Amino acid sequence: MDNILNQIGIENYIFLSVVLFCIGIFGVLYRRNAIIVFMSIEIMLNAVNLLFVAFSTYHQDAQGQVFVFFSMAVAAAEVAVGLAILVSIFRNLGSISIDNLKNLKG
Amino acid sequence: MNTLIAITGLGIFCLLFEILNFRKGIIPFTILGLLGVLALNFCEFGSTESYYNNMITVSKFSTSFSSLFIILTIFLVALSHNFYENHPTKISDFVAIKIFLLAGGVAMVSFGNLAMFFLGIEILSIALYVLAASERLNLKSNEAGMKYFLMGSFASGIILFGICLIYGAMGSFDVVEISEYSLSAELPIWFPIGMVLVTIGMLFKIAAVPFHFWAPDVYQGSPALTTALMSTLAKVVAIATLFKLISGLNFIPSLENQDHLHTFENIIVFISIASMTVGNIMALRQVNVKRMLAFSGISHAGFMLMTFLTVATSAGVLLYYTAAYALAGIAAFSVILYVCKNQDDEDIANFHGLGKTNPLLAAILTASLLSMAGIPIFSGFFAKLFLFNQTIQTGHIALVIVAVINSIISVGYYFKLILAMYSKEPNQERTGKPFLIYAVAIISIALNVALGLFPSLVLDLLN
Amino acid sequence: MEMDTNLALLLVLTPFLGFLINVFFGKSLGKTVSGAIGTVAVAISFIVSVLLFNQITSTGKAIEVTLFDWIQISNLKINLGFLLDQLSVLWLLFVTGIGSLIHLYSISYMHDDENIHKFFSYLNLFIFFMITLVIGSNLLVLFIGWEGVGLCSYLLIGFWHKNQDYNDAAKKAFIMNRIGDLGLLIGIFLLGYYCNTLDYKLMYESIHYRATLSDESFTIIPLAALCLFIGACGKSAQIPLYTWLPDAMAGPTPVSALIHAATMVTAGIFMVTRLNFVFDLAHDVQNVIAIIGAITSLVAATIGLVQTDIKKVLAYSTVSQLGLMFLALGFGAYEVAVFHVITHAFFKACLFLGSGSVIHGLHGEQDMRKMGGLRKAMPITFWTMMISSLAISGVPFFSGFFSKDEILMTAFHHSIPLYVVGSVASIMTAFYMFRLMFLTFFKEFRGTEEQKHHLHESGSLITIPLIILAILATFGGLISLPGNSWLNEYLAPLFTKAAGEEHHLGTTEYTLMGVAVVGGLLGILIAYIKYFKQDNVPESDENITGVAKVLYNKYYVDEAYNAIFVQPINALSKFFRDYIETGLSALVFGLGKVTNKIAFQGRRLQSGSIGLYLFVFVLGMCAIISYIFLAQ
Amino acid sequence: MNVSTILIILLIGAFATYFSGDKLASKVALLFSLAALGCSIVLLNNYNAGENISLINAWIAQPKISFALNADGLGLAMVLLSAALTPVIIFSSFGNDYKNSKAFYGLILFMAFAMTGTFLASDGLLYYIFWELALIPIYFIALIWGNGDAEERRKAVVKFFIYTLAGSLFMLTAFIYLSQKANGSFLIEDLYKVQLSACEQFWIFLAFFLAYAIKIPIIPFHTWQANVYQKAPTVGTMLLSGIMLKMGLYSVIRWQLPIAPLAAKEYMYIFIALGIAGVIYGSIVALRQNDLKKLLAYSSLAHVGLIAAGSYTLTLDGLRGAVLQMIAHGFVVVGLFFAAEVIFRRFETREIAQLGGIRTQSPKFTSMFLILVLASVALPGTFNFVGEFTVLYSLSQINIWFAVLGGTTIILGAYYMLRMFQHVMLGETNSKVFADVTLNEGISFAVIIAVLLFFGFYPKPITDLITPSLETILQVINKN
Repeated sequence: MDNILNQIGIENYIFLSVVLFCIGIFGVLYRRNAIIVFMSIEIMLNAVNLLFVAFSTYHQDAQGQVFVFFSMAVAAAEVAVGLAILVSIFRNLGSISIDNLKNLKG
Repeated sequence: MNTLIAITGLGIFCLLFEILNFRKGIIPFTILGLLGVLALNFCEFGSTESYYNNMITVSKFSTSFSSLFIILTIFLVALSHNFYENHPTKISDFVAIKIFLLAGGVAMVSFGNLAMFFLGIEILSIALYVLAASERLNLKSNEAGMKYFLMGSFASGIILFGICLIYGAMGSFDVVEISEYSLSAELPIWFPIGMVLVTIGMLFKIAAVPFHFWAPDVYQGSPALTTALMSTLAKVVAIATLFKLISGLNFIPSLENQDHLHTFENIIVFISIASMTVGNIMALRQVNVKRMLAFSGISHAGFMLMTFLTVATSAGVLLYYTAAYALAGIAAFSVILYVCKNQDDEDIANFHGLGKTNPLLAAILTASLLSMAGIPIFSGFFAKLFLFNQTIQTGHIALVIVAVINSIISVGYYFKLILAMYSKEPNQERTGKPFLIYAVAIISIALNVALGLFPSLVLDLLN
Repeated sequence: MEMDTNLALLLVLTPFLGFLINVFFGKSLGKTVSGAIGTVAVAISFIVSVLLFNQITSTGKAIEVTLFDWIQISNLKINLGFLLDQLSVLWLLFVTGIGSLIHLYSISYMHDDENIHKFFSYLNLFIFFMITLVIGSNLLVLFIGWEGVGLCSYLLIGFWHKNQDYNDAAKKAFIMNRIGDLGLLIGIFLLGYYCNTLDYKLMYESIHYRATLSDESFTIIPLAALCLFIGACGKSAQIPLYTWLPDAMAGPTPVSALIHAATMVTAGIFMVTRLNFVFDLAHDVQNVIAIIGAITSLVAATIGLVQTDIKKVLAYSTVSQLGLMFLALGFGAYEVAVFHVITHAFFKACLFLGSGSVIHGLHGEQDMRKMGGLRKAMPITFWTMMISSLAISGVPFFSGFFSKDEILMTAFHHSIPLYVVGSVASIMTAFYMFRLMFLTFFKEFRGTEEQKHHLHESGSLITIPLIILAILATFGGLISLPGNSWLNEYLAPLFTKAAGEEHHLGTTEYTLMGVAVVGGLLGILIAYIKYFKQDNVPESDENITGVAKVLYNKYYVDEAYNAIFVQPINALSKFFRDYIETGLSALVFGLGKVTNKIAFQGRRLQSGSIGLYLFVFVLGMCAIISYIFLAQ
Repeated sequence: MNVSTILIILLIGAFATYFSGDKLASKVALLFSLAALGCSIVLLNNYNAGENISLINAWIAQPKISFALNADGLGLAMVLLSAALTPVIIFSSFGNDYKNSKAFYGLILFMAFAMTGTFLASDGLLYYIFWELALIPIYFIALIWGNGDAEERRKAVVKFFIYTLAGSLFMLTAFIYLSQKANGSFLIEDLYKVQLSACEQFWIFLAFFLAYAIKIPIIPFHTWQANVYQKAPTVGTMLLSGIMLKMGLYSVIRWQLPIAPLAAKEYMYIFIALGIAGVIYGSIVALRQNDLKKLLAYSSLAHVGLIAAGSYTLTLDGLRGAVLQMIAHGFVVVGLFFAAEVIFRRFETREIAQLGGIRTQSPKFTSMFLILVLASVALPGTFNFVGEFTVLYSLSQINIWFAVLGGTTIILGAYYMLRMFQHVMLGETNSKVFADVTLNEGISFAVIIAVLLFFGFYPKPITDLITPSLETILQVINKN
């Protein structure tokens, strides 16, 4: 089979994932709802995953795709913990806006 | 490798003990187990082999650092007995988590493949998230956990992206291969950028300026024991890993080939100066001891970063510095744990008159603070000495002078605590002399002083 | 040599031994015994000095004793050694001689004081240091004695230590002496630098050797001489450092007699005479000395004219006599100065002891306005003092006549103006001495009734010394008669140029003598008219006016010094303490404060908002990456 | 037997004292300090007999740091000073009872240990370690057992600690830099051998100067001194002024001058001038002090200024005079502070204004105090005169004006000391009762006075002891 990268250059993939990554970053920076912040982080990770796949095709080497699985699994675990923390916060605070988390400072 | 397996096994055993309803035994068993692991690890010392086609490579560097981690964990586990007295159901979980965290740490210093590196980080971090937020009903703890989690996972994202770029540049995750390619003349720009991104991620973990903001809040919010763990074990793991990463991937030589070395060095110098200064100055006005130590930790991160200017030779110095710092930290935190057991915060006021009520603990805390401040004969002094020595060799005298000025500033807040202990009247009577805490405090400070008297022991391990 | 060493040690150590005994056991020994011990100790040294004197006169060559190395400095080695030659032995004679007389006197005079053993220990210590000063073989040993006698004078002036005014006087004396001592010390440094030795004999040789070379470093010599002279000013109460001596009268009268008239104050003259070979090479300095001496004698005399405190009068007369001696020194007529030192020692000691006897008789009254008519009550005191007054006024054939006359003659030969000044001073001397005599002893008593009731001649322990001194004051002049002077020949070996060749007796000399005598008598006459014929008594302090007031207040010199030196220094000290000190420490603390301020502001940045944290995080990241790109 | 024995005795003594309990502590401490004194005297004999009493062991391989103790005449003289003063100081404290005295006396011995080490160490880093170690005990002594308002004291002591530490850290940097030049060795011989450019020497010299100027202290780095002296317990003050100052002065001679001779020669005048400025400034400030201890602090500022000036002359006389004066000043200042303490024990105050009229109550004490005062104004016949004369002489050889200005100390010194003496001791009998000096107090005084007078007339032994080593140091200085 011929390499898909012959039609669309690797650069485009890189740009795409960088853009995605930045979107994720901006999401994290600008949104105040914890859930949405999580999702933005997920976007970042997925952008990276996309890039992994692209590179692995580019290098004709499966390691990259394997790595994607790692990162997905890790991301899942992370989010699980994160949500757990979020739940307990919601129990104590009744809100999930990260703006309320300003008691520790100075 | 066996170390790693053994540690993981130990963790699982802890969980089993809970199921088998054998709580009493957990702590002693774990400590014994860890001692065993330590012995095992010593056996591996010197051998350099790699497992699972280079997923894990055991080297002097990894073994010596893992031994340090294991020792620290032993202390932490020992402390957790007294810490979780009041809610015994948690013991097994948290001990187990600590063990897994240790596993993550060991994985991080002995990775042979970026995948392993990433997994290690994540194991460590996730464990830390849990521990930070472990006091469910305490809002502070929750907030700490949340902050740490959000920023941590953000940092992980950065690291992942970095790894990805490295992969893109090199077409491999294997450290050996990458290090070979990295010496080739032509390198895609992605490689350095990827490396920088990974470095930034790690700098976040070791809480270097400007990625340090999480540290004070998280340290203050999380349970004292967790803070102890973060400020000693986690920090040491992170810095060691970063060191291994930069040296292992021949990053420096590759930069030299592209003659961008000075760029990198400037960044390191800047960050280390910024970390020391910000850390020390911010610490001056803190009233919460944990928070104060957080800032002092930031400044120490700045000191440790100085080793990155001489990656080729300074592994030993880094090991020595981290050991000295971590041991002092353990000693200090064991006293803090004792003093602030039933206090709702770790305000300095809690330490008033400790010199009268518990002269021994006061002396130990004083010693550990002196060690952090870099007063002879404690190992902290020699750590700084060797560090400065290294740095002056590379001609960064200005950096050293800044470091010196910073050590002067640091004395300011370390002595605030000492003053509180000795020159104020006790405001509460402190009962009970928990054996484990005393033991940990004494042993760790003794080790610290021993390191000071015989620095060569550690220093020459990696030379 | 062994013999000499022992003699020298005996000479020095007996007073010291007396000091130790009186310090440690004095109280238990009881008043008379401790007094006796003190006296005997000094008497022994006197006997030793006599022995040494015989030896010197017979052999004619000096005795040198070296004990051990003291201070080692690279280019000069200073040992603790003694040099007993004509000069030092001569000095020893009258120091120990008068010393023992005054000790004797003190036994009775101080008998009522409960600290008499301390008094004697101090006196002995003084004698010890004075001897050290005189017989030291190098400048530094002299310096030991020099400062030692200063210390003793400090202790003895402040002997009645409950009175802070006396303590102030003592402190003043010590510090003023110290100012001089600094000068002396600098002089020593310069000489040491120039000669690479401080030993008199070696210095003499090396200076004469170097003088022949006359290299430019020779300019050090005048400088050194000047510094040494400053030292002498301090010790011998010359302008500008004389103000301590009158205040020193706060001490018990025997002290004034021994230390502040006869012996210690002559140390300056001794030192200059000892180092005559230095001063001979510095003519400008000699002129300075002469002028200072003349002025001092005049100023002191003028002040003496109007004083009403009997001891103050004597004190100023002492200053003025010392001035005359320096006048002589200034002309290089050392033997003349020495001569006057000796005669002055006799009659001034006698006068002081006499005044002491008077004060003793009046139970501590010192104001002449409250005396008078004591002639009948205390005849011995009167006659002895009368003799001494005649001597000091230069009435012919008393000792003072010869010595003072020689000084004036020398002055005349060198500079007429200074001669005039000197003569005027001595006329005034005659005047105020007899003013003192008339006010004290003639007319009827002006004191209170019960004082009058207790008037009595002092005991024999007091009168005997008076008589002896009076005799000496009378015949002391014989040791250096004009024309054939035993003293000059005796001292000749010490001086470079042959002594006294200037005044072979000629018409000028005789006329000068005549002038001096007339002057003296004139002074006495005025005093006679003013205080006997018209029997005025000086007014009480408040209604003294005009020149008299200025004189009575000693030209306000003390006030001036206070305003010029003491106050500014204290002000400066206050300024340093209150501003510089606090400023400096504020500066040091300031560093800490500033950092703390920064820390305080910095805490605002740590606002606790995750958004901000992440923002800075990203910012930092972008900064680093962009920096890398820029560096590319 | 070599010099390490003294250190061992003192260290063991420190712990033994701590574990002997509050009752015995003082006695035990005295015992060990006397043992140390005896030991050092024995060592002195061995040294004079030509035995090699120095010791050198490798300690750390890379960088080359060795446990090297070298006792030449100079070092021994200083060791003897501290070994002789420590028992006196401990003994003088028998009059007051300190709470938790086991720790107190333990710290004293530990400090003695550190200071002795500083005098003996001949390896740059070992020296630095001892130097810093000496700081910690005095910090606690002043902090815990000090007097006066707690808050004030805290401020003063912390300032003192940070200030001195700041200075010495720069010295450490200098040492590291030097060791680089001496390819990794900290041994004093190697450091002497290092060839430095003028510029390097200047900075090294400056770094050292910072450390020493603060420790000695030379103006304008003296601001910590008066307060700490006042706030610290008298024993601490004695240790500080009697021995610790001398550490700084000794180090100037041993380390600063030989390592950076060019700079020393280049800037000699500046530093001499600083020292002399200290003399005048200290004396003048002392005039208007109301607190006895503060006055003594400033007087000591003046004296050490003169000593420093002497050592910066780089002449044999200067160095010799400086060392002699160090020892003399060590004794006299301890004596004076003890006198202040004796008064404080009876009158509970050091305010000069509230004192006076003691002479009538205790002539004994008066005489002893007076002798000390006279010694401190360098009356001939006291040890101080020998030192001061030699120093002033050396200054006069450099430039007569230095001698003149430095000589003002004999005037101003007399002024403030006698003024103090008059208002403290003389005058109408004090209303409060002044119990006569006890036997213990008497003994302490007697020892000090005896030393001062003996060496005042016969300083030869000390001069002979120190001169050779000073000459060798001068050779190093003048080698290029």
